[in-house]
Amino acid sequence: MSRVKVGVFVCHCGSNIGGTVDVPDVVEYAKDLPLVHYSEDNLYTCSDAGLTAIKEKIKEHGLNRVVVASCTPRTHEELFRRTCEEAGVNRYLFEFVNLREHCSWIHMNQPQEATCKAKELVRLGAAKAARLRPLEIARAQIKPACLVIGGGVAGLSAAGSLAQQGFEVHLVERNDRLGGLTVDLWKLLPGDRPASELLHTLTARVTKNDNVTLYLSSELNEITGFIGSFKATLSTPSGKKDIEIGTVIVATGAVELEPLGLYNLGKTEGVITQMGLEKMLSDGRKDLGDVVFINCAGARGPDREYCGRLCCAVSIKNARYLKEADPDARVTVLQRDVMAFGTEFETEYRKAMCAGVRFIRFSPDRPPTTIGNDKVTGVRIYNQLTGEESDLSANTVVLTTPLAADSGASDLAQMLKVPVDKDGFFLEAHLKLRPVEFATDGVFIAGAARFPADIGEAVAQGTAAAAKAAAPMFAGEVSVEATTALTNPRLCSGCATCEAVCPFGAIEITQDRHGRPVSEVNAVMCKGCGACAAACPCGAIQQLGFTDSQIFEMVRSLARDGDPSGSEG
Amino acid sequence: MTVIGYMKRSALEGVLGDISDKLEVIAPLPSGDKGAVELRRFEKGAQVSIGPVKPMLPLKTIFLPPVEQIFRFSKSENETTVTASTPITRDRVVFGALGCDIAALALIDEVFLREPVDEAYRERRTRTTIVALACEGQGPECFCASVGIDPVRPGGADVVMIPVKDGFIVETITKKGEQLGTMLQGALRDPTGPQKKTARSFTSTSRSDVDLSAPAGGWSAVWESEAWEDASARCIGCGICTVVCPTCHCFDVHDERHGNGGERFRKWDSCMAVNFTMMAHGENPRPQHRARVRQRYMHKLVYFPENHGAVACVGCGRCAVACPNRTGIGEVADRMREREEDSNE
Amino acid sequence: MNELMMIPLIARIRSIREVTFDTLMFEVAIEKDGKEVPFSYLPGQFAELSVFGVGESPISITSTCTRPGLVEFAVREVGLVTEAMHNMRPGDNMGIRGPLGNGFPVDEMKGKDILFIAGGIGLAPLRGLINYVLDNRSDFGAVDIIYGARAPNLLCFDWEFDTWKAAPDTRVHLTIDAPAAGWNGSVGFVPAIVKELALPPGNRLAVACGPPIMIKYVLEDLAAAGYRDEDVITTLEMKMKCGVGKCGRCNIGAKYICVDGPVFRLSELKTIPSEY
Amino acid sequence: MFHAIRTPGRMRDQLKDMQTRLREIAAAFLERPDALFFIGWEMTPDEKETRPFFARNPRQAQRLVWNDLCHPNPASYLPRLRDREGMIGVAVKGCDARALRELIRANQIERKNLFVLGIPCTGLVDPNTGAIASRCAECQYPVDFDYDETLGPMETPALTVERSAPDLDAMSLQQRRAFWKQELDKCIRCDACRKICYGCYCPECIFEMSDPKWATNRGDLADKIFYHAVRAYHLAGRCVGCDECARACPMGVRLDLLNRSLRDHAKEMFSFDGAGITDEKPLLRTFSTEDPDPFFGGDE
Repeated sequence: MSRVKVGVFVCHCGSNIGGTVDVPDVVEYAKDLPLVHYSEDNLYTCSDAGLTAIKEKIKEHGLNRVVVASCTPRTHEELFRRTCEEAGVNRYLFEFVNLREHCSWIHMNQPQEATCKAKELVRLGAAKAARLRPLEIARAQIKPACLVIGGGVAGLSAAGSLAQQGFEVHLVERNDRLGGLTVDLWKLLPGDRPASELLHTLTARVTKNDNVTLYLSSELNEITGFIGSFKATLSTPSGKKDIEIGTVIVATGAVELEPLGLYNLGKTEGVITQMGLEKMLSDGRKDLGDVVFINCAGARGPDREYCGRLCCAVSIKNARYLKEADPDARVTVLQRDVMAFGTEFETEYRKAMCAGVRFIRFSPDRPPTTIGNDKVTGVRIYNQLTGEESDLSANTVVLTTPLAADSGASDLAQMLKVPVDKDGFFLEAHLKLRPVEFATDGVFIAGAARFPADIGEAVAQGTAAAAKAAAPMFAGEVSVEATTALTNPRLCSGCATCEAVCPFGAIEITQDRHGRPVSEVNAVMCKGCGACAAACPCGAIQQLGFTDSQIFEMVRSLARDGDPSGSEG
Repeated sequence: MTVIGYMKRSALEGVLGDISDKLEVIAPLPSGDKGAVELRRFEKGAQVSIGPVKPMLPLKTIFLPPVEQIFRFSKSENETTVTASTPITRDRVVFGALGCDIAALALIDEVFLREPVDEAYRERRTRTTIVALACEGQGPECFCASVGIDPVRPGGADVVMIPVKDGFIVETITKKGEQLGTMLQGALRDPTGPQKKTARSFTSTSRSDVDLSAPAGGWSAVWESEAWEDASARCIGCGICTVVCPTCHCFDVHDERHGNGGERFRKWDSCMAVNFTMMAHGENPRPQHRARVRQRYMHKLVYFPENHGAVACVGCGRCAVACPNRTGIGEVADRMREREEDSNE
Repeated sequence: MNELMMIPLIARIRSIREVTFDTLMFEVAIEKDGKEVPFSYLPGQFAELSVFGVGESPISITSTCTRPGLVEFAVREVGLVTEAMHNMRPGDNMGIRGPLGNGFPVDEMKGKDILFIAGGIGLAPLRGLINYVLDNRSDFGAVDIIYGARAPNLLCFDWEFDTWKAAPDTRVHLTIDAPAAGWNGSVGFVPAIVKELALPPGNRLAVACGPPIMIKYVLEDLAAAGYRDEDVITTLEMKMKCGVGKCGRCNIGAKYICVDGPVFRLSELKTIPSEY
Repeated sequence: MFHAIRTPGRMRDQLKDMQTRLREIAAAFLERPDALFFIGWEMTPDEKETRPFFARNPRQAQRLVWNDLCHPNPASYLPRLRDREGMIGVAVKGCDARALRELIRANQIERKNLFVLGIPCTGLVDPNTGAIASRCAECQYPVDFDYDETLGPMETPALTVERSAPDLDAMSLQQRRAFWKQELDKCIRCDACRKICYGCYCPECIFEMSDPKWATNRGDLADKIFYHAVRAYHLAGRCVGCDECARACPMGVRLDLLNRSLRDHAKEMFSFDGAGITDEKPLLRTFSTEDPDPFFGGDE
């Protein structure tokens, strides 16, 4: 290796740093640091003049490590790395010292101390820089094919969108027909369009496009690999089928909760769920007599804390249909509060009330009870607003239950190495910033598999997931961060601690040539979070760019030279 | 050898106290709460534990400390100043040294006093007077008599103290011993006839039946032997045998930086350690546990005799006592010789 | 003898020359108490070089005792100490203890033809001997040098080759492991070249130094070609600390590489265990 | 051949019967063509203690013993034997079985290569004092393990032995610091504690590494404290309480107390119930947002 030559560039950041820290003093100090061959200050290192200076000094002094002490790596690290690269120095031989946010801004009133701290920070940065090693960015080819798991509304939207963009799509549906839960629905809000109409449109987009291979009555058995090159095995009616894809969209949907026993569901005739009602309506049955809807059935309680979100709208919709079909029937919705979000649902709520549907609020402390032994005859309700208890006659009681995670979701999650939340729904990478992605690259999420979603949301999310999946497939390759974890097989005991802690499923225990278990990091899947390096009991995993010896060099530099008396550190 | 008098046991601490004004005094002192004994610097007022318990760490610690600074250095601009460390500042006397340990020094001398001489070691050796305690055998593990050591008047001792009733008969052996003798004069009385007789007939119970001799066909015959597999099976490779062994002398060298200077020091090392032979580029010529176990015994029983003419074992038995599995060198030698099928040591 | 036994002298770096991408050659002057002192040694001896505060490493002397002046060490970066050395500049000081080890039996080699066989950095200890032989050319018979590396840019001391070739009755056979652009010389492993040249034993000594696997095959081939064990000389490597036979770790059997070696005749090696 | 010190006569006979069966079972195992050896215990030459014994054939199996002095943990030999082809028989008492369970979990040995004989232990005796060994006072076996055979039901014996050790929790911080300083200063860094520990299976200990250099090697008190503290933390949640470290220590450092206090804290703070007993992950390899964090001022 050629001799280490560190160059240090200290930025005034206008007056952001220079106003507090004595920058020229720091530059002078840096000149005497071990292996530092050049040091200068710039008004703005990030300006054209500053960047040009870095490049020129690299050439002039043969610098092979660059330290910039300036604002924050969040905004500027990439810029300086690129500058180094342009001057022929590997981008990972650059080290950022955060003088603005770690020093000048927070010590604005103590300029002397801030200058002292700035020197120490620069010293640590230079010490680490000296131990940096060049790293190579890995690139992964992306196969332009996507596996869509689930043929409900979200899955159909995603598959249709990708197929239209020309990508190969493998759509896997567990049931023998497409459409998911929507198949059993009657009419949809807003507009009272029959559900079958929408399904027809969505299905046609998929079935009429040659890019889509459809697997009905099929399930995903196994999947391995990472973004760009997943290998999946499907079990289909015609046997096992191996496919290779570049991306995966999870759109497995949810199931309607059937809380047997609750409000006598399953025990007393006439107590049904909303899906049961939808089926009846689809079959043309509307003679249900007096109907009482009980909302939040099985939701927002100790066992299941979440709100079903769409339940209120569903009960509003179906209550009105029933009332309109039989104006003499008494139709009542028992609710804890009505979540009719958006103007459309608010209008629907009004329409239902105008049609004569009664809405009565109850308290979870005194929930309604069904009356009737073999067949339901009524509901006893404590009206929270009036404070009165009364009995409502009912020939049918409809429980509005929330959508719940499919019991198969956790197996699928394990297979894909993606997380689920405590209710069993899949957990996206970030609620707001990355709503249709998983933390694992190349795997996306849409629809009710994530959380109860209505049809409109499922369509939107399916299309959004398709857009996200399309981006890397269009690019054809992804470059992956080089600061990944790396196992030293000589030090690895094969204990699999790393495999257990890796949030990205990037570590696998394989066998070395002697047949011993040894950990192997997949650099493409690794996000460089460092969890494995910290957890490894043997010190066998190093986080490139943050290796133990690099960190130690910083600590040693701090301990050794921090005390000017030179006493033992 | 000259008998110079009888010293009462009760006078010992007082005498050592007086001597400690002139010399650094090292003696077996109680250590910890379990009756252990340690060779340490004697300070006035301390109680000496001379007698039945063998110090766990042998006499070599006094001449080859577990950690020893070699030099300090300081750096300025383009200059590095190296200052050799001072091994000891005063002349010293060790009281109550045991025959096995003293004999071991002669073996270490072979290594450290040959060219190039280890100056620190030589200085400690020449400036230390050794007062032996005639040893009647301090445990069932003792077998110095088996390796030709006289535990009563061991070669290498300057003065010998032979236990008799309530005290010791003191004999001087060397010039250095005589000089020390003069410092003891105040505490000495003329010995009585029976005391002299006891001293003359003082014998050790040390076992003389431990056989460290080569197997039939010589040691080279067992180089590839399965017996090493057996010998290493239960050994956990902790190396405590090398720590407590009076003749083990391997060391490692380390540098430490402090500010603009630092130090180089050496530290006991053990051939049982995995990284003992690990090279910078990651290769280890002795990677197997079996090979390390073999190295240890071959060094004591074959290589050392080949290079220096004597087996590097003085029969102190410490290895068997300290070993978590109570395996001593004698047992291993037996197995190598017999190589009976039933072996497992 | 303190400078041998643990207390180093100062080796001041006068210049640094790049040998290969991972090997630098340091030319040093030896100083004691601030004054330059002579340093005499034999071909094949080594010294313990240290970076103060980092540690010591045994490094073979690659310069020639017949050419007074600076002492040269070729250092390949393999660990902490050598990494620290690679970060030094002219004017910096290392510590030095030496010369250590036995060196080549130059007097007994006189009057003989000599076949040098080296691979990679293994040329470093042989370079001193080769130059010694060439400086005393009339004392020795025919000289053949077989030297190989993985690639052309990994051949060490390439600036010497022309001088060596120009010496009387001296041949240099260079080889690299695999074909490379711009390389017109032999291609193949060193043992293959040894076989191909098939220099008969006769009055010839073979001196080999290189990676263990190369040595293994070379020794086999030489034996097959009829070389007697006492006419084959090689150097051994082992972890060392003190370099003077006291720290107890560089033994193979009863032999200590640091004091009984590093140079051994094959006939000696056959008397000690084949394992460490 | 048999040295029970405190074990009452009736139980002594029982132990002897178990020993006979142990030998029979080991001998039968060693008849198998794929058997390498059976690891158990034999008496030391002075017959005062036992030590591990690798029986290679049915005849050698007759040297195996089972009694209340069988302290060594045969399971700790298994990691270094994992490359051997063939079956290894191993006798384990409760604490050894806990270690074995952890070793299998950590891929250090494969269950399929082992023949495991479970021995219901009724408490070991300290050969120096004749009293029940301190580790047995808090023993938590029986341990759930898929033994190939056992010498009886793996039940918890009703040992009502008080901890005889100094009560560290009752000490002030200063007292505790003084206690540990004095205790750890006895250490001569021989590494016996590390080498005998079943859980120290790292291919290269960080204390042996030169790059990165985790620890200085000066051997002063600071180094000793660092070594033992790091080792104790490293084993927190993995230590099965076999106390082999304390037994192996030639200087009598109370390493059992150090590890025990970490086990106590693990239980107190994280309700972690000891390694090798459940399939719970090793304590320090999990993270839960509910973990107490008193150090940073979080909830106790």
